[in-house]
Amino acid sequence: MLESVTPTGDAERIPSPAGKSSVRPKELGLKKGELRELLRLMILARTMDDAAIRLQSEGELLVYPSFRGQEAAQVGSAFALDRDDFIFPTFREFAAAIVHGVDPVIYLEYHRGTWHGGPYDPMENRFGPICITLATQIAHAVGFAMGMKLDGKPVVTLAYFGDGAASEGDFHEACNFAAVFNAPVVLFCQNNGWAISVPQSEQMAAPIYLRAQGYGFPGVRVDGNDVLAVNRATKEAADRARSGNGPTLIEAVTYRMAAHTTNDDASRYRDSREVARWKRLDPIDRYRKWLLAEKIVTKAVVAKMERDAKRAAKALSEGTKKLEPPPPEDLFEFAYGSPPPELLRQQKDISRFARGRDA
Amino acid sequence: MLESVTPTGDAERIPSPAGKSSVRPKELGLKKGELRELLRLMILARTMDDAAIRLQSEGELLVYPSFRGQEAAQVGSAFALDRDDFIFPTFREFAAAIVHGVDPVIYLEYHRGTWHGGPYDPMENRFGPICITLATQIAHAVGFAMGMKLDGKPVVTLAYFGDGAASEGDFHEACNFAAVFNAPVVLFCQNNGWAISVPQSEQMAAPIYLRAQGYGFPGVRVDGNDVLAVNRATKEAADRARSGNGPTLIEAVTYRMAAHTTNDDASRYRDSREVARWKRLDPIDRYRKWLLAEKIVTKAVVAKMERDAKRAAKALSEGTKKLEPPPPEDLFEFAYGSPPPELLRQQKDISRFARGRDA
Amino acid sequence: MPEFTMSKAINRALAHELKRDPRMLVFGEDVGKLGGIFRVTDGLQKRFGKKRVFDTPSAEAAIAGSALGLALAGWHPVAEMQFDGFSYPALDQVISHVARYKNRTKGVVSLPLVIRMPCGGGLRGKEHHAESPETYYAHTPGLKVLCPSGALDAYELMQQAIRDPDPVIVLEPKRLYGVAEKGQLGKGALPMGIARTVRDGREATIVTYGGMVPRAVEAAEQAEAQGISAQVLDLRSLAPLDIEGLRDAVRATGRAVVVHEAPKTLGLGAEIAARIMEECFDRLQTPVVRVTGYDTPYPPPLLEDPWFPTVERIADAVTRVVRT
Amino acid sequence: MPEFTMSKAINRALAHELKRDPRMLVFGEDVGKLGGIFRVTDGLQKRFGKKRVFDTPSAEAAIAGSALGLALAGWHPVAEMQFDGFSYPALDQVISHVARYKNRTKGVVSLPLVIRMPCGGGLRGKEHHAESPETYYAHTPGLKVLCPSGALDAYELMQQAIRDPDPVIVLEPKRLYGVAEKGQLGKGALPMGIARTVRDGREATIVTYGGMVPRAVEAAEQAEAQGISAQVLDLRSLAPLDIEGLRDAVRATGRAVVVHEAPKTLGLGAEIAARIMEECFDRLQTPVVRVTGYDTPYPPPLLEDPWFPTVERIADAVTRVVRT
Ligand SMILES: Cc1ncc(C[n+]2csc(CCOP(=O)(O)OP(=O)(O)O)c2C)c(N)n1
Ligand SMILES: Cc1ncc(C[n+]2csc(CCOP(=O)(O)OP(=O)(O)O)c2C)c(N)n1
Ligand SMILES: [Mg+2]
Ligand SMILES: [Mg+2]
Repeated sequence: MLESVTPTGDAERIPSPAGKSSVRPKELGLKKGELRELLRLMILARTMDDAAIRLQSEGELLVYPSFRGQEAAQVGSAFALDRDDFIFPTFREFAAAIVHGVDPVIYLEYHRGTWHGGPYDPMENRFGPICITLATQIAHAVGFAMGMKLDGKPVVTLAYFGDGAASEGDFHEACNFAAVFNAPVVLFCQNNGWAISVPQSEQMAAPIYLRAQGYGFPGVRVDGNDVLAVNRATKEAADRARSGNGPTLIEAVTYRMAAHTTNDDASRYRDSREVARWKRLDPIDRYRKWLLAEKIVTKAVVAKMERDAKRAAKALSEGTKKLEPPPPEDLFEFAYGSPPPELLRQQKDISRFARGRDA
Repeated sequence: MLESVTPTGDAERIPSPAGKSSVRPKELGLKKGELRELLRLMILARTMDDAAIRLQSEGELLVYPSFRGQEAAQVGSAFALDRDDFIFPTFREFAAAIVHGVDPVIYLEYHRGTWHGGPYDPMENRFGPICITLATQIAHAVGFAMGMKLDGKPVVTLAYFGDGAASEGDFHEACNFAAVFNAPVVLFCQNNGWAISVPQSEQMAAPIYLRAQGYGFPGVRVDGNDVLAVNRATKEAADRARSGNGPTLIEAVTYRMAAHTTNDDASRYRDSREVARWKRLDPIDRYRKWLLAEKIVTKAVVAKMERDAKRAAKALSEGTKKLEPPPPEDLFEFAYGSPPPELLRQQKDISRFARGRDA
Repeated sequence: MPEFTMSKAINRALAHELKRDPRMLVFGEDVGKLGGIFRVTDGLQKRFGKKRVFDTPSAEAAIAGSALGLALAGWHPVAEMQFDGFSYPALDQVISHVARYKNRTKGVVSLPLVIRMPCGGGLRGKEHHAESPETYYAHTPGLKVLCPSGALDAYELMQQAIRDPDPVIVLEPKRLYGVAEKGQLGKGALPMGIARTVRDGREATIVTYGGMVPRAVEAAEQAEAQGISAQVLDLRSLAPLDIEGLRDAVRATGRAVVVHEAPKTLGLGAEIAARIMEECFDRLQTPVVRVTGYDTPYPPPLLEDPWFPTVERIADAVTRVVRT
Repeated sequence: MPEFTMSKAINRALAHELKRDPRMLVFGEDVGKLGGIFRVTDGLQKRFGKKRVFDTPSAEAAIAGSALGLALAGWHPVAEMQFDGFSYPALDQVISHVARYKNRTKGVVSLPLVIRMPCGGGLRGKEHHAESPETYYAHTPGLKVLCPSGALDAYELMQQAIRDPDPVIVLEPKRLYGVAEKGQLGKGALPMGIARTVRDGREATIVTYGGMVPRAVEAAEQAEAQGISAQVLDLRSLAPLDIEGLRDAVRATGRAVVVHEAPKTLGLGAEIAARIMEECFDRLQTPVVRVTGYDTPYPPPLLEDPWFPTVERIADAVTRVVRT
């Protein structure tokens, strides 16, 4: 057991920031349709993100954490999984949720405040509830992966977390469990440079992927704005997990283009030049340019993707606006398998006041 | 900030198991008196440990966690510190406590059950209270070290912890704090191969010292049964800390020769052959042989050390047997700066019953 | 008539359920070869294999968190926290996730899992080894909390906990682990959530649970010697509370003493006293008296005797509520 | 007359103490440049420097644990937990160490440190952002727990907490952060640990604290309109409780309603109700009524209004205790 694997070096970049590449598409093991699908999903994701931001500004969502800038990291990784693979997200994985098939309107229940972060069926969707408390979901993912291994099921579990979350004790305990139980899990860190207002340099003194070595499994760092690099690294990690070779830590280096949430004022703590610099590394621009250069898509195809995304975003807006909180009596329905007598009494109490007011 | 230091390779051994060495004493930077003192302290420590085990078997201590086999790790490291340096121990650092000057009788109050693990003055003794909850003391040490740094005081803080403790989330959070705040702290892991009944191979999948790299400070592994290697590594780490170069993780590979505590039955989970193998690597035997071979001590000197140690152990036994719990009213004296009125009422209540019984 | 210590009875319950339910898992620190500090899991690994009964690294948050994940994966985890005082590193996972996952998912996901741990004093345990953490758990909506008072009931409660669809915390009074009870395991079960009258009495009700039940009975016997008839009610379930059972008992006697090991302030006794007032005000002859651990940190082992409720303190309280 | 929001008032208190006490430190997640999510630490880093006001990694156990170490080193830490619900990962450090270090060392070591955090609902906070964790803290011997109910008192309590020799948890009701109060900061302080009569009344006492105080006053006004005279008592200190103040208040009115945001079972109201019974039994006309959050996990934001005690629910309870 006492052996560790050296991490594969520095960030790999397949399409360069300028949209060029020395890699032939074929070498990537992705069909042209899949290469196009990645672009479509990134465009869709960003459009949905924009729609959510708009919904928030219109007062239709309470607060919303944009993933702008992280489309390649989320789409590239989620796209590498099979339908049955299970994702444990944080609060910023709306893009991954869309890729994995979660109903985006129900997903937004959380941000609208009509329910907590898991009213979609997590089991059916193979997508855990939105997880707020940093790093705690990693242990859930590892436990789930342990379960899949016990069952001998060829299912991969992927946990998303941020650079900030990697400072929590739960990160460590879960990584070590993953190593000790050789759990088929992918530990996917989106290092977007910030934990709210705290830059990476004040959160840690070494790159996150290096920690893997201390646990005894591979750690890789990828250019998180390179959808193909992310996809390849995730696929490799998923294959490793599926074939019984245990966990992999992936550090996808990306950038949080927006403020922490729509409530946050990032100008208080970061320089707009840093944001501008990263804007030039925009993951969608880069990838689209490369696909166009490689003649894998035409401008017309891209235009259609954008139109379709807008349509989906419109549906999202309309659907979201229709979301209503359930009656307050429902608060007593889901805490236990069946509500104990005291809870039923309390349910009557809330009802008395709620109905009284309504009447 | 984003750079990590490669750990210095595998366990160093200065005196080989057979008691030979290719190292000349001079190269070690220790005076002959100090080399002798290390032996004296190890002999003293073991004799005190034996006395404590005996006290427990006589019913004078409730339970006692022997450090047998770990004398080199504890003595070598504690001896590397200055008097003003501050140690945060676990529950197994009786040897380190002795080296650092804690009154051994008062130390045993904890194991006798007359008080919790800190009735000696931790500030005066520069030795924190006995800490039971695994890994939690590391954050205390890091905080203390942050404080010393803020004060610009040339004080080193050393936290002891075990291989088992290294699995706790608190280990991780504290290590990362140490790195981020460049705290003058030595993180000293006594890897004795076991967390109660769980062997190292089931606790982790990579060596502990490798984790340092992921935090961005040096990690070294030393032969924990080699008092000189331990001493040298600790001195280097302390110098590094004292000169503003931050934390070091030391993994001292040693072995818990006794059961986890006097209550534990190690035969349930480990092979006596493993214990026998490590007995041949006994840290005191090795070092004594080497000192004799190098003519740094004579047999007579060793015999005197043993006699003196026995005398100290006798004093320990006698002193410990005299320890009495304070009157129950004292339970209300130390919870707060001054007991709130309700606590005074409760104090009267306990008094009523205690005195009633006494009378 | 066979005889079982509580640790043996719980061991039997775990074995019985492991056999019945092939999805059940037992894990935690030292539960495998060692069989747990109190031997509650003794022999289980040998009998059911390392796949289903296994040791973990010392990492309580991950024990609780991975139990949650395993439950999602359709396994049925029964996780051990080695001691009450070492369950605190897992509190965040328990409060923030285990207790709420079902609610968060609008009832879609159930978490049939058990977290069991020794609790309370009585064995001269050192700091962190003699905690009574019930308030932390019982105050947390979404959890059920059980606490047996003897071997036979421990067997039943453990089985019920394992078969329950919700996360259940089982607190095992360590002072009772070695106490033997005569009887058949698995006979005459009371349903989960129902308090049990351990001893009948007319003038006062001693409400208690877990390790204090035998002591309450002893105190009731002492009281009887002085001509006072005291009932003893064993709550068994600390969350949810059997409010009806509590009400019926205290309405009948009109006087109550609540006994527990945890500190007084916001100990379970606070809730019980408040409930008794709410439910029995018109019948209450005297205020409910709480006999509890004191509001200090847990005492050093050699001072635990006067710190935890003694038979004497309980009997004194019973006399007071009846005679004043 | 100047006017201060509660967040501004606490900010002023922190600044005042940072200036007075050169050993004081302020740290936590995002307390530096950002000035905290609620801007409570706004400008402090700029004014007092990065050495004394600094951000930490997201690691609550290490925040609490390093605060302890810094206090041992003679510094005076005022650490922030970003939200109530994110204080749970630090519970082990707080329960096992912060609360007990003094006792463990037989009184030799004092830990003058403050852990402050927002608490409660009212801002449509999402899961984990609207917790009322007071029971977890107030049940833990060795801690003091304060909770202000307005800007001026928050200023005082924060100063007192910082100057106290013991570890103090300060819970800052986030629904009051933005509420302004007129007055001078630092005038007319009540000592720590003393409850305050916010409103006089003869027929019933509403016992409450923090974010529910303004609501209780409103309910008392509504009751007055119906001819009921209700007193409002603001506890200010949740641990230790001002039992004398509580007793005097309720003995005078003979009726009590307890109000808080936390769930009912083992919420602070349980202790208050139990104490009232113990101290005022002979004067109590009716059982104490608890108006609290319900025993469910915290509600989704858009359902928080009916879940937390409303003015209507409080007024209804006041009417009930007086009219029945
Ligand atoms: C345990 C815990 N502590 C604190 C917070 C408050 N918080 C919310 S997001 C955040 C920063 C997270 O940074 P990162 O993990 O990098 O994710 P990102 O927001 O960048 O996606 C913090 C501190 C939390 N959610 N959970
Ligand atoms: C937080 C916590 N969990 C569990 C325990 C119970 N426990 C006591 S010692 C121990 C094993 C510790 O192993 P290690 O850190 O290697 O120290 P060693 O006993 O070998 O010196 C465990 C699990 C504890 N003390 N604290
Ligand atoms: Mg981030
Ligand atoms: Mg060990």
